[in-house]
Amino acid sequence: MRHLGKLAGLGGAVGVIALTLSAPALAEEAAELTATSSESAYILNSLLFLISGMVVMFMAAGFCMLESGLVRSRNAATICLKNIALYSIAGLMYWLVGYNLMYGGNTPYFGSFTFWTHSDVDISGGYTSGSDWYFQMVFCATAASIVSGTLAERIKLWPFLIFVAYLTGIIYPIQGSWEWGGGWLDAEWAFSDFAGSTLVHSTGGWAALVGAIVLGARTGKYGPNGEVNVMPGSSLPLATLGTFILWLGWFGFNGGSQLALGTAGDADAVSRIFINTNVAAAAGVVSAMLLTQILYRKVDLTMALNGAIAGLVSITAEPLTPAIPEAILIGAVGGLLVVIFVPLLDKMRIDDVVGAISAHLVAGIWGTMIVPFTNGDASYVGQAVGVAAVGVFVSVASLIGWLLLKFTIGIRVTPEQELEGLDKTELGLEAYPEFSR
Amino acid sequence: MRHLGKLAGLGGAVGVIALTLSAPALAEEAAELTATSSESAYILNSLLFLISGMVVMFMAAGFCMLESGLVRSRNAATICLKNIALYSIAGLMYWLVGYNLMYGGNTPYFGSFTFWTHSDVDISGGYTSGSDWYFQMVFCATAASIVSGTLAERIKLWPFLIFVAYLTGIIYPIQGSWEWGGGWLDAEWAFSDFAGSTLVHSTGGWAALVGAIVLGARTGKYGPNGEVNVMPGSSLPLATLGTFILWLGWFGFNGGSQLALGTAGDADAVSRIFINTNVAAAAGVVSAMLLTQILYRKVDLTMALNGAIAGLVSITAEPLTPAIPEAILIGAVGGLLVVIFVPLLDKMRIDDVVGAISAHLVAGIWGTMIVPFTNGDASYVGQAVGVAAVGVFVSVASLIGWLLLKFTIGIRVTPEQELEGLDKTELGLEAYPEFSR
Amino acid sequence: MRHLGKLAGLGGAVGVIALTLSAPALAEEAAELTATSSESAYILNSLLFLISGMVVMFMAAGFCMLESGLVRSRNAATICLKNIALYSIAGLMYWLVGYNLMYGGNTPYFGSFTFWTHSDVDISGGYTSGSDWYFQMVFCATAASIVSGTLAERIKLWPFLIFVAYLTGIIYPIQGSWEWGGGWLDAEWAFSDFAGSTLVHSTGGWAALVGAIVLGARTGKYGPNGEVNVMPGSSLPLATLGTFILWLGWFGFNGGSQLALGTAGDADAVSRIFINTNVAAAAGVVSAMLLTQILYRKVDLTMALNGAIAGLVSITAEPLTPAIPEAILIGAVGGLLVVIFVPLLDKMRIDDVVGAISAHLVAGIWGTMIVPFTNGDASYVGQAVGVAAVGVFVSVASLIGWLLLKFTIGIRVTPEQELEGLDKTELGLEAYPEFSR
Amino acid sequence: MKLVSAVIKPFKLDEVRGALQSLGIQGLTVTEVKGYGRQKGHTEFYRGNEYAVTFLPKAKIEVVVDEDRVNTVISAIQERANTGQIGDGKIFVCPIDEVVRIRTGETGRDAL
Amino acid sequence: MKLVSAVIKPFKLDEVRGALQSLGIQGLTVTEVKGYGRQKGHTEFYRGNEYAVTFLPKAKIEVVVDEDRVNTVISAIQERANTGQIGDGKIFVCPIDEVVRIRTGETGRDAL
Amino acid sequence: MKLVSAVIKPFKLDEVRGALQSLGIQGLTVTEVKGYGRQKGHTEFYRGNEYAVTFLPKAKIEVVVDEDRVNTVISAIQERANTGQIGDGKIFVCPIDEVVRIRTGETGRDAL
Ligand SMILES: Nc1ncnc2c1ncn2[C@@H]1O[C@H](COP(=O)(O)OP(=O)(O)O)[C@@H](O)[C@H]1O
Ligand SMILES: Nc1ncnc2c1ncn2[C@@H]1O[C@H](COP(=O)(O)OP(=O)(O)O)[C@@H](O)[C@H]1O
Ligand SMILES: Nc1ncnc2c1ncn2[C@@H]1O[C@H](COP(=O)(O)OP(=O)(O)O)[C@@H](O)[C@H]1O
Repeated sequence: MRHLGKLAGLGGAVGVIALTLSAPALAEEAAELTATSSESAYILNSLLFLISGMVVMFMAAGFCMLESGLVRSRNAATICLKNIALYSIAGLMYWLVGYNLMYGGNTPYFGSFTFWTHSDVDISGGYTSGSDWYFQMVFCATAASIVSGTLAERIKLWPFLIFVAYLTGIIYPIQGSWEWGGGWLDAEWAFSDFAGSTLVHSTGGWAALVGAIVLGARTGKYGPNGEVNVMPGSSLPLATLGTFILWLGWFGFNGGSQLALGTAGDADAVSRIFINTNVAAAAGVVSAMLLTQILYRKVDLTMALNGAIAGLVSITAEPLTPAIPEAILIGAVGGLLVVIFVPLLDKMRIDDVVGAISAHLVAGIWGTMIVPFTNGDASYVGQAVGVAAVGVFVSVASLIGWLLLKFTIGIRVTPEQELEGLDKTELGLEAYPEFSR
Repeated sequence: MRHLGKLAGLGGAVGVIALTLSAPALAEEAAELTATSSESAYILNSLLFLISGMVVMFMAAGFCMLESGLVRSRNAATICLKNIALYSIAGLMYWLVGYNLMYGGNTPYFGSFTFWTHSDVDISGGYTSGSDWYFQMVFCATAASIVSGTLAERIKLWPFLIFVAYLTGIIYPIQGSWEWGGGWLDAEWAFSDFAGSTLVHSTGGWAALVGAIVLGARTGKYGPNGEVNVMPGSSLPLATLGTFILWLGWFGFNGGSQLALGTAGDADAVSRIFINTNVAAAAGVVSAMLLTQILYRKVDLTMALNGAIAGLVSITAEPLTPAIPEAILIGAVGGLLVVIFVPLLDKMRIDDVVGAISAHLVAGIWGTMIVPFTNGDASYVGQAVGVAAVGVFVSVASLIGWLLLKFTIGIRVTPEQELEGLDKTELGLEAYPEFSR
Repeated sequence: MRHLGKLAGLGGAVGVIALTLSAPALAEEAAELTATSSESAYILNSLLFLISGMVVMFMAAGFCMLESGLVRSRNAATICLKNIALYSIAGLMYWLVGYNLMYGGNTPYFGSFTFWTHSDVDISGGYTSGSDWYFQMVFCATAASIVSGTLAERIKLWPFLIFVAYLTGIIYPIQGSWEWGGGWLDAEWAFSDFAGSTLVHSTGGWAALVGAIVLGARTGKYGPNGEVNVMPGSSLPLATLGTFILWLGWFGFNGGSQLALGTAGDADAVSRIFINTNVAAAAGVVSAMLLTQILYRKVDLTMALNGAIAGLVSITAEPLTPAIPEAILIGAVGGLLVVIFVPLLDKMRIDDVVGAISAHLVAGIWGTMIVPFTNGDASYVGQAVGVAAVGVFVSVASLIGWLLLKFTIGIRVTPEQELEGLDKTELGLEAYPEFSR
Repeated sequence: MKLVSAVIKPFKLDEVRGALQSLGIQGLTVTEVKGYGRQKGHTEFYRGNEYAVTFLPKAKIEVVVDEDRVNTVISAIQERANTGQIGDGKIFVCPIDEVVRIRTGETGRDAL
Repeated sequence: MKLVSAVIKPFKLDEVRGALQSLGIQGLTVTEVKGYGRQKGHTEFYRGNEYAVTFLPKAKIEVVVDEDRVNTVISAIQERANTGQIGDGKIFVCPIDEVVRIRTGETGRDAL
Repeated sequence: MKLVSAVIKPFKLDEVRGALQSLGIQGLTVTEVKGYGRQKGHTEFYRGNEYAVTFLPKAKIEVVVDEDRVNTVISAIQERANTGQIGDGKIFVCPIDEVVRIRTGETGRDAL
């Protein structure tokens, strides 16, 4: 039997409880002994942040594999470099200015322009300051990861990285302060975004969208008569691996956003979040598969992968309150959205190499707007205000950034460099020197 | 020094114990304070499930990489799709019907046909209901992963996925209810299968074996005069990565099956399980390497990988009671079995693309039968009854499923499609469009 | 708001503390209730080891991917086999003799030649003996992983594995006993190496360096007139994945080396370690990128990857005491060192296929020597003694091992085998049979 | 001497090689190529966009033989590579002035 | 009949194929090759070591045509593959004695 | 003009290219091919099954030269590609009617 306690085993939870409760001298006055001590809660809360942060950090590898699998081999090394560099830069910028700008709490609109330092141990704070910083940092890096995929195969390395520094040091923290930092969106609109469908994923998505428009499509992607030329990804197994890594990381992304593991209630909440996260992703895969089968008579693996991500993004705004069938529904719609929006963006000649705009921005909006369906504390108006406010701010701020870069150092390689591939022209090497053509 | 407590450090376990014990007013009556509170145990038990569940979930990526590395490139995208789809379907089916059919406990032979819902927080239950569900779900998905590898390169996508739904919703839960659900195998035979050598791995293996027989071998695999044509896997580095991921996941698979982390005894048990799991896998690698060196004068990497898995499967039925040398022995035999059975199955013209039948079914039987050697609570007869009962049930149930599919929608692509590869004919794309031939 | 407690939520750390403290009858005498019980600390300490050990174990996959991406495709399967075999052998040897030789504590110079066994549960010991063993074992395996990359593409399989057994069973434990085992380096010199810049990384690096000298460079690597022929790695995406996995694992490597999570202070220390580890790696990436851009007008992805590792190795000797900017500095210097030393070694005709000597040995020395800068308990002299002692011992012991192997069974394949690739000649298969040339 | 080049469907390669071998042909060289011809690649969908597969994978066999064996070789290839389906490929024959075996320096017939 | 072989820059392939198609060419075969020529590969740095890229990726188009179309085909290729930059490649013409269509056994002109 | 094609062992490629270069050959084209010949691939085991490696990797060098240089080129290749071991490969010479340099339209000798 594998379930109802291990009374005869080497010891186990149920056994211990029995033992504790049956200790006669302590039975009544030690009732409180059954609760977690505040120091244990402090440790467990911090541990939740650290473990969750680790798997969210690993999402950087997931994005890297997804993107290097979906670009052509001639650009695969460059996208790898961008991914490891952006994760590095995000981590440094978020220390230098990002965290305190987001959580420094001076004004309802932004925090303070100071670098972050550890606080002393204070058990009443609930967790170590460092575990919190670490967890917040990996979220910031995620927003940047989203941008790299969309703009792949044509953007110059250094301008892209400068934008990443701006995004992770300034844009992301400012809009984050409005809600998670306790600013105006939180105070005035009761905007609700549990783990960041809007604050992380749409933010990345808006920055990517504006970047894609300013940068333009890859040379040859769109023909003069509206043709869309297909540029298949170089390694779908790597793209699949990347998606699995993202899925794994999302348990930390959403589960860790409960922010606490110090009570039974928190443990229960984290468990619910894990399950909703998983079924939403599963539903996104299945719905994307079914829709591509219906539309094209074949199942498109890359759409199934995007469907998983869209399902995950959809549930991220509220992974706790939905009942399981509700989470399935929310994720499934995410999967459908991605199948519809990927070709739609192509029709609009917005060239998104990996489908990040559809999976992160569109599904992020959907996930945020559907929160009131399962969470009575949120309102549709409040959600719409949040989506719009973040959308406008991030778009405008990104536009300024992209245009400044475009008209100073330039953001785009030449068409010849594009044809030869960024690996050779930007890095002087090849991702697969023995195989690629 | 890195070992015996950090008395002078920033604090540490030993220091705290000293402090607690020296607090005079509480020294005697608070003796119980040294024990974990029931709420902490509840949280820690749930945490064990959640963390273990995460790494077991990641095993889906491991299977995906192993299999996509061992198929030819023309079928690599299809196997990726199958893997992400089966994990998705397993997660949905196990909610819809699987869990309650396994643990619903109505009869000794199966549970109830209802979908699962969370229970309220109940500290005396030992862990959150959701953490348990999540942990059980990823086990169910593992059973399905085993099947996809064996049947790769020739099975149609949708019939395969329908079988997965049947396997994860019906077959796996019913046989699981007999033992882990507290049914007849548990009650009458004291059958012992700690983490599922039989219940998970052999179940997947039987379903795969019957599927392989019904489906037939890949076109061209076996020549008319008994020749076995070799169809080398397309990417051994990916196959190796997959094996490492599986190995990692197995710590959660076996360690989490202790089901509790709320007492010192549980922590000790989980530690023992980790170590036995690791040495069994290591021994499987080494024994498979040595045997291939002796038999073929060369070491076959793919056999070493299968040896690791076989070692892991072998120890899964009882990872707690063996002493380390016993665990090494158990794993080493698993590694030998795989080297013997892979070509044997080929002689029998049973075409198992990735060696899953040898590594999961054969080693699973071995691991289950050897339990009484180290665990006095199990008997050889009881183990044999369990192995046989599960074998017969899963085989017959699978056979019915496969035959129904075969004679309705068909399960096999045409030989032309096989030659062209399932990626092009089933998905309309290529896994490696720039490289593959 | 996502930060300051969730007072209105499903429960949370702060809420619980309030609740506990407000229980009137217990308010004063139960003040101690706010501390973690000794059993909980025992569990949490063990859990830290187990979780950290898992991600450090996964570093074996990281090394495998890094190395298989940096060798040519004709040797990729062989390096995969070496990596899974060396992890297996290390795990077995460390049980058979390594652990007790390191921590058996008989003399200041080495422990006892006995195999390791579990101890009974003893809460005052601070953690389960098994969790400690597991954690120490994966460190030992890491040292061996470092060697395989340097010597790739020309060393014979079995002699390499024999050396691994010697390294992990004898060399590593003996030098480890001097410091972590509480031997003479610890007692007499207050040598400080928190997580093993010297004890693990330099040890691997010295063994690799001596091996590279004894073995000689790959055929054709160095021309007669001092030319260095470039042999580009076969798959930079896999190399990048490997680096990300190593980065992930390093949180366990350094974080787990706190050795305890049972107090608030430990939780804080682990959090600090995570952050310092991350910023050092990030700084290593950025500094390596900037220096290659300056020196070569292009950014070399492989150097950025090595930069990450060098940053990580640099901070490993002391990941706790540095303030964040100090950690950034330490990591950044690591990144620069690798960019300087990789071509320098080539000038010296020391052929290190993956840059392991620069990233692990050079950066390991740097990291160890800089400890006193942030940690007042260490002295520059003590550090130098440690670095030198370990360097001399490991080099001499390795030299003896390599020479013995060289003059008995031989360590090097023939030039013809090298040209054809070790995959075909040593394993009789190909890593990428459908693609490689 | 003549060089017989045949562009065939890749999965026919082993069969054709076997047939030539049994004719006593001692050597041949194979290249993986992409063919464009009457056999049209289908249109596919990738991420919602239709595209035409214009080039199809083919194998090119090159075998240098004595004049008098050209016809046997052509027939053997034609027989074995034939599936009756469009796209089976072509055989081209072109003149060869000289052949040298690198190892020995033999030329002409002896070099084959 | 003649075999026209052209070694061109890979990204010109689709344009050249289109041009030949509009001339009514029904088939052609493409091979990925590496070229060494006047167009020197640059020197690069890899892990701090300079190295010369000697071979550059090229595509080889082979098309067998009737004698009377050789010139049109050459002009079409030359026009489309031309970027005016060194390394644009070469066209070679060599005689073909015989052509066979595998599927039908047709020979000569009909086989094209 | 003539086309000299040589099928050689891949690891000899750089040496042969160097030799041709020092003869003043300005360009050549290389293809990766698989060869079947007297040099038999060994039998191997994969997952416990024996199999014969029939095709071995080779490199094909193609160089078009003036008639009067054919012999020098052949000797250079033969000298450098020779290891004395079976499987060293073959050199074939075939006639070329015309050569065009795509960039300039030059033909004949000037196009080389
Ligand atoms: N004129 C040609 N020159 C060179 N190769 C050709 C020519 N025509 C056809 N081919 C090759 O032969 C293959 C088969 O030709 P195709 O027209 O599709 O069918 P079939 O051989 O049945 O007529 C093509 O894919 C191409 O590789
Ligand atoms: N003599 C030759 N024989 C065979 N191929 C050649 C020859 N000369 C050039 N090539 C091929 O043509 C390509 C272009 O030649 P190159 O000299 O670089 O520029 P261009 O064509 O502008 O003169 C080379 O990369 C090579 O593949
Ligand atoms: N008749 C032939 N036509 C085309 N290629 C050939 C022919 N004979 C041999 N080759 C090529 O030459 C290579 C070497 O030939 P082989 O018979 O193995 O050795 P050797 O060149 O020493 O006689 C073969 O692998 C094949 O690629």
